[in-house]
Amino acid sequence: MSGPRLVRLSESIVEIVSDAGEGAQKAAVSFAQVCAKAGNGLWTVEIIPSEIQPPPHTTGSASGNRIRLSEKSPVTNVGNLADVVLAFNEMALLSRYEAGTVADDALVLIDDQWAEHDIESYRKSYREVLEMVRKSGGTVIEVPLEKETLKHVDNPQRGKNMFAVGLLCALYNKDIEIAKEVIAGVFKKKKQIVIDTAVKLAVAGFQYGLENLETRFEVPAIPTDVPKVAMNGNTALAMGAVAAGFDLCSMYPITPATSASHVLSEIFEDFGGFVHQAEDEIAAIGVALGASYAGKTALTITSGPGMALKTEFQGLSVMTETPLVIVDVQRGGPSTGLPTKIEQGDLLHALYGTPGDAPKVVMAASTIEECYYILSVAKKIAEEFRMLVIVLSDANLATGQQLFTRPDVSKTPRRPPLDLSPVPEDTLPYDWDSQTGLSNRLIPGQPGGMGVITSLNHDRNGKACYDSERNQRGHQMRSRKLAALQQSLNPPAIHGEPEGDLLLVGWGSTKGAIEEAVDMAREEGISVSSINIQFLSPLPPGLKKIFSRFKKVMTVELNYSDDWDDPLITEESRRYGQLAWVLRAAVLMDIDCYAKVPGRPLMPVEILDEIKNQLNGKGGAVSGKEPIDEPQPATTNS
Amino acid sequence: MSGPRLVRLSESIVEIVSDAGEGAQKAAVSFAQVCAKAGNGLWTVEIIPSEIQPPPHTTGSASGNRIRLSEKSPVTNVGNLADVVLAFNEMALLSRYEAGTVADDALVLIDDQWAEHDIESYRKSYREVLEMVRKSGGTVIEVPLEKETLKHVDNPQRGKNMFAVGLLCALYNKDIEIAKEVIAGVFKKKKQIVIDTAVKLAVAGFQYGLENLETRFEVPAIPTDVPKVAMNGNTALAMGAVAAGFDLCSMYPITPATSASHVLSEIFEDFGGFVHQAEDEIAAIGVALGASYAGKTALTITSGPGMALKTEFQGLSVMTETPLVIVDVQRGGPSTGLPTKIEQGDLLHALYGTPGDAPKVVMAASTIEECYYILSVAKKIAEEFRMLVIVLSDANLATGQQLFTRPDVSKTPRRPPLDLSPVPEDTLPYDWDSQTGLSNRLIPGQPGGMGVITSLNHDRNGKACYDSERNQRGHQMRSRKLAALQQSLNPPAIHGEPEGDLLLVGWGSTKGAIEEAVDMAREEGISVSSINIQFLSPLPPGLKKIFSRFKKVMTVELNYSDDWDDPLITEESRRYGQLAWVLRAAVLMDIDCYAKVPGRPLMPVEILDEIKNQLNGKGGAVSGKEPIDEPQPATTNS
Amino acid sequence: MSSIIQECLDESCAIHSHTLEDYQSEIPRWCKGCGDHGVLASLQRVMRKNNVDPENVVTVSGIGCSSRLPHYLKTYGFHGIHGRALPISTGVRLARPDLKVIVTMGDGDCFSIGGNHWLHAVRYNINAVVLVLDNEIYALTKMQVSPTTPVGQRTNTTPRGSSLQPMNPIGVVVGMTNVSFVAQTATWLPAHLDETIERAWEHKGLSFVRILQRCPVFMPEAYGEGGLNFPVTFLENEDGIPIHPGLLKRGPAQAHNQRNIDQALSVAAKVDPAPMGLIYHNPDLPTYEEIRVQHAKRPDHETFINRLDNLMDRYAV
Amino acid sequence: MSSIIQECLDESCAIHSHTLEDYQSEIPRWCKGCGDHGVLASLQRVMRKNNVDPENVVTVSGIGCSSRLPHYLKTYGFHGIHGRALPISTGVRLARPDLKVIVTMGDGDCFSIGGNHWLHAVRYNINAVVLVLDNEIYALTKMQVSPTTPVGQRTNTTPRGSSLQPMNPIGVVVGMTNVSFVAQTATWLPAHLDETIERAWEHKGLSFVRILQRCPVFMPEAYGEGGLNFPVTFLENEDGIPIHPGLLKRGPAQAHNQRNIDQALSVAAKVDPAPMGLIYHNPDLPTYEEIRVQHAKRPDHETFINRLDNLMDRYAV
Ligand SMILES: Cc1ncc(C[n+]2csc(CCOP(=O)(O)OP(=O)(O)O)c2C)c(N)n1
Ligand SMILES: Cc1ncc(C[n+]2csc(CCOP(=O)(O)OP(=O)(O)O)c2C)c(N)n1
Ligand code: SF4
Ligand code: SF4
Ligand SMILES: [Mg+2]
Ligand SMILES: [Mg+2]
Repeated sequence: MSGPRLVRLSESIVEIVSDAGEGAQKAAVSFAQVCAKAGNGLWTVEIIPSEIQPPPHTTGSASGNRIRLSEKSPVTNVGNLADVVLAFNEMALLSRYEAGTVADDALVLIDDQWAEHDIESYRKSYREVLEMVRKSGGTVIEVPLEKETLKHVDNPQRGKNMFAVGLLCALYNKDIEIAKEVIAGVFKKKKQIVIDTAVKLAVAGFQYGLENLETRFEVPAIPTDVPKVAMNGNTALAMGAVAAGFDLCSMYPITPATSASHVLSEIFEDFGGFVHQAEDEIAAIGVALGASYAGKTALTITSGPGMALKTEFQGLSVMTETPLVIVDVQRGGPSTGLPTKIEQGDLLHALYGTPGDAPKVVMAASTIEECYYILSVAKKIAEEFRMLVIVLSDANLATGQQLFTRPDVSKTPRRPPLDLSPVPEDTLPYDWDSQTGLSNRLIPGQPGGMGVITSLNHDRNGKACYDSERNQRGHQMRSRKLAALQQSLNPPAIHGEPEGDLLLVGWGSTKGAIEEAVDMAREEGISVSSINIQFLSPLPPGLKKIFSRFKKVMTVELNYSDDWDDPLITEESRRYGQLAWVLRAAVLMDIDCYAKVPGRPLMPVEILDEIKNQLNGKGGAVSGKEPIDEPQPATTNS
Repeated sequence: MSGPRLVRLSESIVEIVSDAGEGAQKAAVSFAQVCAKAGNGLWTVEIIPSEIQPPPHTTGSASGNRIRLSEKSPVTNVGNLADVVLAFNEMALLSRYEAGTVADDALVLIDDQWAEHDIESYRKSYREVLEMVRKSGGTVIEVPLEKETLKHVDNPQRGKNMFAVGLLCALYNKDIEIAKEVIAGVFKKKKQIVIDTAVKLAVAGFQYGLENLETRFEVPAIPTDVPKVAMNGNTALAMGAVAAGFDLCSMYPITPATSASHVLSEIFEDFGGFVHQAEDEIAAIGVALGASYAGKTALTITSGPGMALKTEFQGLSVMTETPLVIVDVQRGGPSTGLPTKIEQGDLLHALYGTPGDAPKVVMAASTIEECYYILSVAKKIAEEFRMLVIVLSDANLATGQQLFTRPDVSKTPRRPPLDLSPVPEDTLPYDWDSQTGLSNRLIPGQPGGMGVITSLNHDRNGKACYDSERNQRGHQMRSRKLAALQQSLNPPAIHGEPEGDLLLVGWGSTKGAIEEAVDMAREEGISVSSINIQFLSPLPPGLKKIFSRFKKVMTVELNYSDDWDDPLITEESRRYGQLAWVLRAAVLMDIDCYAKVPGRPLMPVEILDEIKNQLNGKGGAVSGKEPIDEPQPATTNS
Repeated sequence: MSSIIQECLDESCAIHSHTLEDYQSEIPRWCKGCGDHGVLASLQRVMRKNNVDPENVVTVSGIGCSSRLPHYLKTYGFHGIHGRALPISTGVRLARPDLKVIVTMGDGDCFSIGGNHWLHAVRYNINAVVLVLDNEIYALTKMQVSPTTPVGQRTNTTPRGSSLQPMNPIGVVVGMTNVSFVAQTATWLPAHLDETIERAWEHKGLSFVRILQRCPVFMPEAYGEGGLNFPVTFLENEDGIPIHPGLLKRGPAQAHNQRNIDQALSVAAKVDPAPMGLIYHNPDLPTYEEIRVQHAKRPDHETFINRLDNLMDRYAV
Repeated sequence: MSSIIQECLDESCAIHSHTLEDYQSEIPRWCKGCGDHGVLASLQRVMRKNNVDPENVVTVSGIGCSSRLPHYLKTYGFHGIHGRALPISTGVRLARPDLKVIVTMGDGDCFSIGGNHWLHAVRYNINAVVLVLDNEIYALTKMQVSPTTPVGQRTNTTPRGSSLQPMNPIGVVVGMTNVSFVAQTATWLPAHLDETIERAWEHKGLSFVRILQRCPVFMPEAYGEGGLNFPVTFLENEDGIPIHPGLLKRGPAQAHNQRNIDQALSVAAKVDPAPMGLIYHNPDLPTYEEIRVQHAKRPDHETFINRLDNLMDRYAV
């Protein structure tokens, strides 16, 4: 049986928010699983308060999730404005409008307890916020969340969220039986009575929904028997590190990278590895480098401020040609900046941060699925090329949850034991191939291989030397490895037609949003395509060829660029987005950029707007600008 | 009376080398002063062994100076191949040939004691080296340095060098009376008897020269009454720091930057400042930043590895808009690299080393004279723009000695006392001008100005904030300051004609050699000009306009670039010199580069050769290559 | 606070005396029950008591929950970067010996990433009140192990329990060369906290105070559930931290001579029961800024110019 | 060296026994009379005595004259960056507990820029022979003040004489949490140096040895002209460093119990006369690599795959 009106949607975005501690998170996770099991494509992202324990019933206290469910899978990004918000109080609701993430015509479900609450200020703000919602075109449905829950439990704090799960199942016409399963799973560590109550509440919410919601939605799920997993990017990195065969992750805590180490700390030992939390980031990379030197390529994970501290050791890795993998889960900068928010501001640092000439490999993960696979590639390159490999992720990938095809772990390669066989006396530690700069390293313990490696300039036999010839030679050998790797890379795949009016170039986690925007634009008949660049150093071949087939090329990045219509900004003084800057040097074409630092993922619609601006000749003019629905636009124009 | 044949030269380069400890250094310094007093233009550079105490009578032990004297003043660089070498033993002599700094037809003066020395191996190598010199076209004059000296003192070690000074005065037809003065000055702290002996020896050497040298030289000096000083670049930086009004230099020792701190440590206290040697480079910049925050803009001096460690604090300076000046005396990299040798390898680090978007000012000193003045400019910009200013020098400027017009210290501006006057309650710590991003800082101690500055993103009132608007805004305000500064800069001056076949673009200490090469080329009728870029961030206006008037533009840099004819190197994979890379992004023109890492200054002739190659279409092909006269060319071609 | 000045305060200066409000800025954003609230309040009381002009105080911190303190104390404040509060503070003191400096750090901030600056700032003996708010955990980053985390404690980076001996910061700091003031107190002993900060405030030199701090959110177990059952002994000495009678129910008093380094060393080596109070005190060590600044008097402009000119002569030819 | 192994060496293993040459590579480039020569020779003697296979030893250093040592010792060597030898060494030990690790650092390297790693490596108690060659000066960079430079000493950065109390590294390290082995010796006492390195070699854990080192070029004054008139006392204990009779003319012997932390602390606090020998020893502390590696056994490939697969189930939908 289903309600009077059932609207079919190809996708829907719902945000579920409460005060921190009221369990909106759990409600969302449960509902997301219901959708996943039903076969919907999914992207979810946490809504986290910036403070540790913000005062309740304030915008700062809003906590929960945004769920984007779709008939298509995989969903590649967090999507546009929310269609539905389920809020436990009006301040949590307001916070979403302030963040500019809610559609004007959104459907808002909110607990009605505040209408009659004894605290006058609550009643007042409740009225005002709902007023605002309606004014901006939204539909409000007041739901007796608290009242109904109280019928089943005496402490509503511990139940409202389950009632909400049921309500959402009704709203999205999901099978309540699946919900029961999921809830049982979610609470499996709890007592049976807890599970029963939770299920009871969900059913109650479901019933209430069926009986009271005049409009309900159907986001059809294409059932598939391809096994799927759902996890966030940091979990994927951790699992990927294990699969890649790392034995040691040496780190120092820093948001938003740390949660990857949390997962690793929990699972790594079962696979013969472990996490070493060092006294600081310098020691963290030093320990990793020492382990790599001793034959077990290690990993270090950090974010901006930590990257800064690893700069000197990066140089040592390059100079001694000791393999090493650094993961930089980028956050808002500069300095401490916006520790919990997304930015793509470390590209130039990763490429050029080390003093002297320090050729290294820089890669970026563009999806959560890629977070799982990328460390295997990184480790392989690091070892075969004796190089430093920097892998860039970001806060968006780190905390977003994506549904993707379950990796086939049986394919994980068997690892040979460390080869400590003797070598001929005086085998050279840097037996460079003059074409490629490649050489085999000696592992401590190999009889006959004794010798020193040094941070000083050195020759093939590892000895320090100070003459011009051998300094130039060392530089050549280290640099040539990049050229050798570059030859093995393929040109990036083009999303859309191989020629047209506009090409968007992205790197890292903006891929999904960019491609979605491109698809929307193409449906409107706009001639735009996009590429995502995975290797930032060395750059893949064929870029210039690809670019030359488009009238205009611009990057889309989550880092800072000056704005054409900013005061004082001219052709000569404008500072470009980071990838744009690198590409301009590489291909000598006038690559524009849409680069800004909102501290949140880009929405496909924003990019779509920019595409249209571009083709209306307002080139790059809107980077800098915030989307109209953001608060106090005054600030940016003042 | 003067010898039979007197050859007039417009300039001459003489190298004076002995075993470490035999005093060639002192001989050279004395002779240089004689030339200076006579009115010659001068550039001298030390020849220092790489080891602390190398075994005597080996090439590794060679110690002394190279003196370039000219009728023109100022002399702007170390010049080409040496015309004359005065060596105390044949191994010291050999070391210069190995370093590839001696002309084939050089005149070599050498102590003849080794011809008959009781140590057979010495006799042998003496014969062989002189043989080699003659073969390659050199003229050898064997001088009884030891024997003659012994006539006046019983320990020749303590006198040979003064005999040498006299000999050189004869060779270059200098007035021995000036030499007497100079020597008296050099030993003024010593006992009279010491001075007398020294003078006696010099006179003896002079006499010997007059009587025995068949050919002598005359490098006419244009007498001038403009007062001159001679010092090395690190001394100039130290004196300049005092003149600029700094009160604190917070540093950690590192070659080749440390000697600047040595001078400062000695003189600073008399001017109310002092040098703080911190526990490491991180603390060094931290202390400087703290002092700047407290109202006294401080200075930190370091080199490559130290720069790496200062990366995080650079971000804090940028984010909090706390003025700060960092001097990077560049050396060979990456990592420990070539600690005592010159390289220009830190440009990209200085520009892009800090994670996140960290706009800062980057300047480079191009002459030793400029080392004196540049810190005043840097301090002024740092304070007026509340910015981080990085000043790049290098090992060439640091250790080279140049003769330049004595600065008029009376012009040093009077420094007002710290303004601690009260401000209206709640004056904003970041009262940004929306056009320029400029604001006045509050100094601790100012009543009414209490408030916190933070490394987190913040708004005008300094409070931490996490929303998109204010994150974008903060970035804009910090970035706009660069645009504002850019507007106040002038296009670089062009050396040579404003248009032509080839433009050489340099930065930092290569200026003198580049301009000299350009002059030589133009005399041969080649259409080439050059510019030197002092501001690397922001870049000066007008570059594209200047470049467009030349058929070809290329940078000349002492950092690494791949070579067109290197294996695997293509349009797409070539790594360019650092300034070339930046300029390509900035002007979108195909800027080539002559960029290599010989660990020594470039010689004008090398650049001249490259100019000719370029115009014969062998574009950039010779970067990578070592000049023919360097040893084991095999290595680079292998 | 020496009684002479005390009198001055009570009488003459009493005219333009400050109120607590003068030291308050934003409402603190720490969790309910967080020990950091107490430290802030205590600092404000001590400043009020000494009638300090807020504009002459600089509060420097690193990054961490504890390092948010400068945001809430109405002085000049520098909320810096993780682990580097001490170098910044040293710079402030070298440039402006006229300013009073307070430093607040967390246990990770000071003992882990900031360890080298800790070791050397103590040796420099800059004049600053250095407070480490030690909750035995990385709180701001959500519960990773810190150097002072007890063995067996589960944290997000030690899910099977921390395996290393926890650092005894008091033992470490008393062993540092040139140490001049070391005290230990706790956020659940407000009176003792006030007295300790008061003594630290008076001391000329680097007063190192380890404040045992409760973090109900990520480390409720610490210090026997935040002091409830945490064995302590109070160090008793007439020049030490006064032991208000009420305290004695928390633990016994023990005679101690904080001027004697050997006694200090052996007391500092003990962790159970934890010694509370003034552990070591040497009021006679010169501060680094005294040593340096005395030799560096800025001459008047004319002398400045003359000296620079004379210096130039050295290089004249 | 425990006598059992000694026997083994003398008998069976004597067959494939190593010669001194096996531990020699380039000719050392240190100055004549530099104390570093002695340390190198001593290491070679000790390795020879223990018949160590050079390929199973990794010698790690920072940057400095002292840090050149790995170039001259024929083992695997890592000449790293300034101040960071200990993290690199920790990595080697964590990855390869089968390798013996020697660490050589200078006083600037370890006590100044490397201070934080020193503090924490001691707490980790990795198994390594850690030698600090302390010449009380920055030598490689040509005579700048170091943490251990005596007051009044003129250096290039303290032309009017160093003004800070020199650090007493022994006092500092004995105060560090989880310290397991601390000894002091000097380059002008070769026999004592050998015995000390020998004991450090045997110790399971981090053996910290401060070696007073003469630098005739930049610091001839140090240690009473390199030991000539430098007051020392030799710590006497049957489990300590043997005191060869010849030594006693250098200074008196003094009974000492290196197992007693209080005694160690007060001995360590004294600098004049300098205590020579084994100052503190706790052979029973676990090493960090023991603690960590025991929980991390690499399963066979099939188990590895199964576990990874089970883990995946957690995230399956
Ligand atoms: C260079 C750097 N590394 C790491 C971090 C992340 N981080 C912020 S606070 C902190 C530690 C917090 O613990 P503590 O110092 O004990 O302060 P608490 O929050 O417990 O008061 C860390 C690791 C950072 N901001 N910067
Ligand atoms: C990051 C960094 N900072 C500074 C230096 C310069 N430097 C090299 S060795 C050294 C100190 C040498 O003194 P010490 O550690 O006592 O060793 P010694 O030469 O006396 O044996 C310094 C400051 C460097 N190489 N790297
Ligand atoms: S997390 Fe702990 S330390 Fe941080 S504010 Fe909350 S209670 Fe205090
Ligand atoms: S300078 Fe000193 S420490 Fe360095 S090698 Fe020479 S004597 Fe040894
Ligand atoms: Mg803490
Ligand atoms: Mg030393």
